[in-house]
Amino acid sequence: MTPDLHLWLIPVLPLVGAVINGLFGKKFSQQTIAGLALLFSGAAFAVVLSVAFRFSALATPHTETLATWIRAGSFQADFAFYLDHLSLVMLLVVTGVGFLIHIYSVGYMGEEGGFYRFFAYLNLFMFFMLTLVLASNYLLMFIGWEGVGLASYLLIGFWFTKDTAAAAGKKAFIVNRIGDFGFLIALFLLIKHFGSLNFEQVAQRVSPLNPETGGAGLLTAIGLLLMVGAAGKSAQIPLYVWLPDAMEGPTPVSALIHAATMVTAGVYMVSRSHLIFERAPTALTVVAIVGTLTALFAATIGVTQTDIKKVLAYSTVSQLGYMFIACGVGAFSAAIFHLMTHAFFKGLLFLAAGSVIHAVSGEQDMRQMGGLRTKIPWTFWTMTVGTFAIAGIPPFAGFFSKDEILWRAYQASWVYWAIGLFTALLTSFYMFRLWFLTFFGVYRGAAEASDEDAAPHGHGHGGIHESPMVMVIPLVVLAVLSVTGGWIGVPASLGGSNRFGKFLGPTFESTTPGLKAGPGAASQVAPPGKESEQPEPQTGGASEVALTGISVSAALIGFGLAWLLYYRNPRLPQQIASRLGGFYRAVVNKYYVDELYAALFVKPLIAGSALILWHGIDQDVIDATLDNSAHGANEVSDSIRHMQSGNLRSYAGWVAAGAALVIVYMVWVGTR
Amino acid sequence: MLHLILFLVFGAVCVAGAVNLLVQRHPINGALSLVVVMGSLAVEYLLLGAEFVAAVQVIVYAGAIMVLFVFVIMLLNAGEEERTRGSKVAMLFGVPGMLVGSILIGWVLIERGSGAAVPAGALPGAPKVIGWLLFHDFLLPFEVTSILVLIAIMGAVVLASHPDTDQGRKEG
Amino acid sequence: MVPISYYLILSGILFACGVTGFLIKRNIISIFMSIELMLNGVNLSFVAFAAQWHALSGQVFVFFVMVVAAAEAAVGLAIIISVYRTRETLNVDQVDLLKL
Amino acid sequence: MNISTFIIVSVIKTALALFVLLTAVAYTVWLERKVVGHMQNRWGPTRVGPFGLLQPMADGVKFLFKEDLTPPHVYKPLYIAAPMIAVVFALTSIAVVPVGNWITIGGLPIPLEITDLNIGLLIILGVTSLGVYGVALAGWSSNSKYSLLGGLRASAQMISYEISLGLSLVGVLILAGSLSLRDIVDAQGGTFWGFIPRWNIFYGGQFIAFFIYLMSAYAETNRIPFDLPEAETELVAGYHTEYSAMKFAMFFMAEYANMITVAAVASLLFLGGWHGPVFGPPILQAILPVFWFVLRIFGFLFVYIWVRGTLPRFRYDQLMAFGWKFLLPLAIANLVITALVVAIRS
Repeated sequence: MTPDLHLWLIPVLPLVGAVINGLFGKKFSQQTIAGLALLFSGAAFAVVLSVAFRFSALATPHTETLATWIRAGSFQADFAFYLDHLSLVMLLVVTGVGFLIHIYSVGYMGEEGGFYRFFAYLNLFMFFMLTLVLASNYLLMFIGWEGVGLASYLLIGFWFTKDTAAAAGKKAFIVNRIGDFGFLIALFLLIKHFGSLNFEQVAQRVSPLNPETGGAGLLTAIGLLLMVGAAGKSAQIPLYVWLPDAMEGPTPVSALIHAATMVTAGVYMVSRSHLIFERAPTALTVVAIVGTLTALFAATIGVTQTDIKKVLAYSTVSQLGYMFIACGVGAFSAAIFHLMTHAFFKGLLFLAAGSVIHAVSGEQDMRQMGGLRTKIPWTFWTMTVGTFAIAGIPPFAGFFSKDEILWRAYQASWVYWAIGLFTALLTSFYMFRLWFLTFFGVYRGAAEASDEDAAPHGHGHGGIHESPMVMVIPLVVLAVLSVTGGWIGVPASLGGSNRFGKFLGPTFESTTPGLKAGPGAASQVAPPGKESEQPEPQTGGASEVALTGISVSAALIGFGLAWLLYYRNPRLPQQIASRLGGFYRAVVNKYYVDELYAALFVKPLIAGSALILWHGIDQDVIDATLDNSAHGANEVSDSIRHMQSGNLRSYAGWVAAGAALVIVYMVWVGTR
Repeated sequence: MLHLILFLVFGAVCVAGAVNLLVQRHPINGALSLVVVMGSLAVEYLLLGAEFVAAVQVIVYAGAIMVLFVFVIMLLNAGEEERTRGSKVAMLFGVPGMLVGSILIGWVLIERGSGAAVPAGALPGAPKVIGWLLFHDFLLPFEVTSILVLIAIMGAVVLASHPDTDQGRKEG
Repeated sequence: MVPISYYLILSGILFACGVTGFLIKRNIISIFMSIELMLNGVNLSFVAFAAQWHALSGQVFVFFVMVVAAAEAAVGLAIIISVYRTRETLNVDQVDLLKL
Repeated sequence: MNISTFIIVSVIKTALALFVLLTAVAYTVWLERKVVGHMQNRWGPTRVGPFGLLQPMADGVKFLFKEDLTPPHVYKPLYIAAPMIAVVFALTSIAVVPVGNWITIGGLPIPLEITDLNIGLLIILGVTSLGVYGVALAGWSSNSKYSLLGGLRASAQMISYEISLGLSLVGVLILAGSLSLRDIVDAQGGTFWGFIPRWNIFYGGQFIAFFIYLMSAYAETNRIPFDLPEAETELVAGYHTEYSAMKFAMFFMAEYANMITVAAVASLLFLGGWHGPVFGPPILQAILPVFWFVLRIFGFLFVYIWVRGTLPRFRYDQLMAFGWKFLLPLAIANLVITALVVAIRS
């Protein structure tokens, strides 16, 4: 076994930071708080790096058991950490991006109240996320799973005095509950049928099973339930509704939790249990379909949004949809690849957006911006990089990952590919729309005029200004990553060798060769020999290149449209909108999904609980019981309280009488 | 024979003292009759061979506790007690209950009581033996009672000390 | 030779007198003395049983009873004194504020 | 011996003891007046008989024939009972005091005491502790503030000092390992280092205990410097202010009888009882121990009187503080040390 890696340090360090800041932060100065938070998150990052450098020398997967947590009969769950290629990648992403965003937050939250609260929550989130990633069994994973939910709730509702923020926090939490419910049931099924939640043991017991080609089965059920959980956490249809609202939180939070790390937990979980999915084609199909629909759906909404963060939120949802497409076609490494790149450029985009908002004093409506290109050059350029990356323009990171996903989707079924492609077009369109609206044209905002505008962020110093260095540096770093991040996964067809895919190979190669057909089986059109994780150049290299060209052109078309509509003649959008009419309104209103849910679930639930639980059970049963018993006791004691006359001799009389009774009883018993 | 006579005589004295305690209205007479009861009880102990208990009975009960009572009676200058009728319960339930209980017990003692007789000094409770028991078998209870006494002393001092001046505390 | 039951009956009588005193006495000090009387009756039965079963522990118990009685007397009399200070009376029928 | 002879012997001894004791009481009074007189450059009683030796008789006669007046408003039964209680307990306590070894009269071995209990010392303590009732009741029943104050003082003081008195004796008891006065005296027989008599005051390291006992005894018997209960200057005559004639005489007798008892106990427990050089014909050998014993008692009484003639009176709170805060801790310390020594030695 490998010498002690001290994996436990990785989650515990942020926890320490969280505890210190959370308990004593009130007293500290901002420098102290920021210093502590950075120190501990940075330390975690450092540990991860050291692990990463020694990784090649390690015997993986490497398990580090700290303590036995639950032992019930044959079932056992430990506090154990599990390190393999997948979790290493996740660790790097989480700690790296997390650390950068910590730095960014120091500048961004500078003028906010509850500075210590923010960083305590942030570190807490890091702790739970790392636990989630490092867990060696589903149960510990679930702890982290719930924990990040909690942290996101706390951070979304960070400005808890704002009703919308509080409501958004609650919404996120509740919607996640639904997903967690599915996840939990899946865990129960696992315990029931495999008697363990440990990844390795589950793997051992699953691998011998054959894929359930013939419709549904146990694994399918588990897979679907896991997917429900993933959908909840990763904002997939039908549970995506919380994510856009989550933008009520501070922008760094949106960047870290709701773009880079937490929302990808679902993807991670699905890939982590790929063995189960590979053996449940139906579930895989569902995953793929859900992903596809979500991608398209969110993208269309994103086109019409005007709030800069909302746009990014919907693009996040749609990108997550991409990842699920990848999972659904069995291209888990591709999913993780996209996850990583997405973490980079989406984190970058959010931070940049935050910097923009910072610059225009809290304004979030793109229609109030424009022409910022010259005023905030750093932000502009980094944002540009991010936009190109997400739009999938080579050689930026997004291009490679998205391209690989599309390619694998095409292998699975041209339907996925087509929709994905259209989504890519939409993506580049609305991203460039955002880009143009924000940075080009003339400034349409009011921040210049009035120096004191109490925007929700309340950056009192009016005037458009570039963000401080502490915010810019993370932007630059992430920008660099967004450019270069993709290069580790250059597909063979483009003269690269998909190193990333190879790296993740050991984790994702199916334990029994015969099961390579998993993804193929997912879609009945599996062409033979396309199942291995890395796309082989000799087969379909040409077609892959062709597809790449098509996707790139799609991105360019999107760019062109955006240029046409929002730079060349900005009148056009209105006319188109009016032309589209009802459909446009529906899209603007996010297809009325929230209203639909409210009508379908929320209102009936509230009404029902008010009627049955509140009035029926709580008032008429529980309260009534208590009240009546208390009332009865009151009356009884009121009648017999006169026994307590306060007269000593009366008490003595009672005692003597009682003693006499006892004596009589004893004598009666004794002489019987 | 002598034994029985002594028992009867001092038993009679005992009962007389006890009854006197009941009928006397002045607490000091009650106290004195109680002292008589205790003294004659000491003799009963002697008859039972518990000479050490007898001596301690005289020293502690008659010599210390009752002196304390007399002292308090003198201090508060307690007069005749007035027969207020404060409690009907005591008369309605207490006294009958007491009568029933004692009659029953007496009946049991007479009917079912073992006729076992004790010769005079049957069980010499010599101080040595008692001390041995007290400091070996009953060491823990002994220490606990010592703590109890300590607490009692402090409580008495605090209670009886004048609330306004600190004089009482100094006295203790 | 005196049968044990005689001693027991004597102690019973004493105890009964004590109870009666507690019931009929008004003066708090007299009530207190009735308690002492009860304790003495119990002591007598202790010693008598010790003689019957040839177990000295009975006599040892008497000592504990005495210690407790002494402590009780000390504290109780202190309480009586403070009660007298505040209420100017020793009649329990007039010290009955502790009620609903 | 059979029961009848036992009764006869007991009765004889009781009568003898009572006679001796009362005489001793009377002549202790005479002795006190003489000694104090000489200390104060007076003669003391000289008229009645040689050296006023018949003075006690005169006093007795006077007490007997004086008018016995009972003030109004006294609580009569107790007013009458109090002096009797006092004197009875004072005289009773002498019953268990051995004045010498066994002697044989007509082949009948007789212990020189009324009865020999193996808890004699406890009996003495108990009886003396009962003596306080006389004083207290007298003070209370005579329904006068001087008497009441005197009675209160007396009872409080006696209770307080009884503790240190008893504790001072425990050391001796540990050394002797018995409660029987006879055994305690026997334990003090012989000498050590060849010449020093093996008395507890010298040998057992009970020197401190002896002085604790001395002071406590003074307090117990309400003698100067602890005679607060009858402090003439403050409370006319303390608890017996309202008494006159024979009742008063009873208190007087009780006080001196107590003094003698205390002195006897002191000599038994600390001064080696009746041990001393015994020689001469058998009759002399029978008498000598008693003589030595009486001699010790006499010496002790002389110290009593000497102190009275010398020391002033304490203040009452000083008295209490002295008893509780000095004597009691000292006695406890002495007890602990003795116990340790004995435990180590054995």
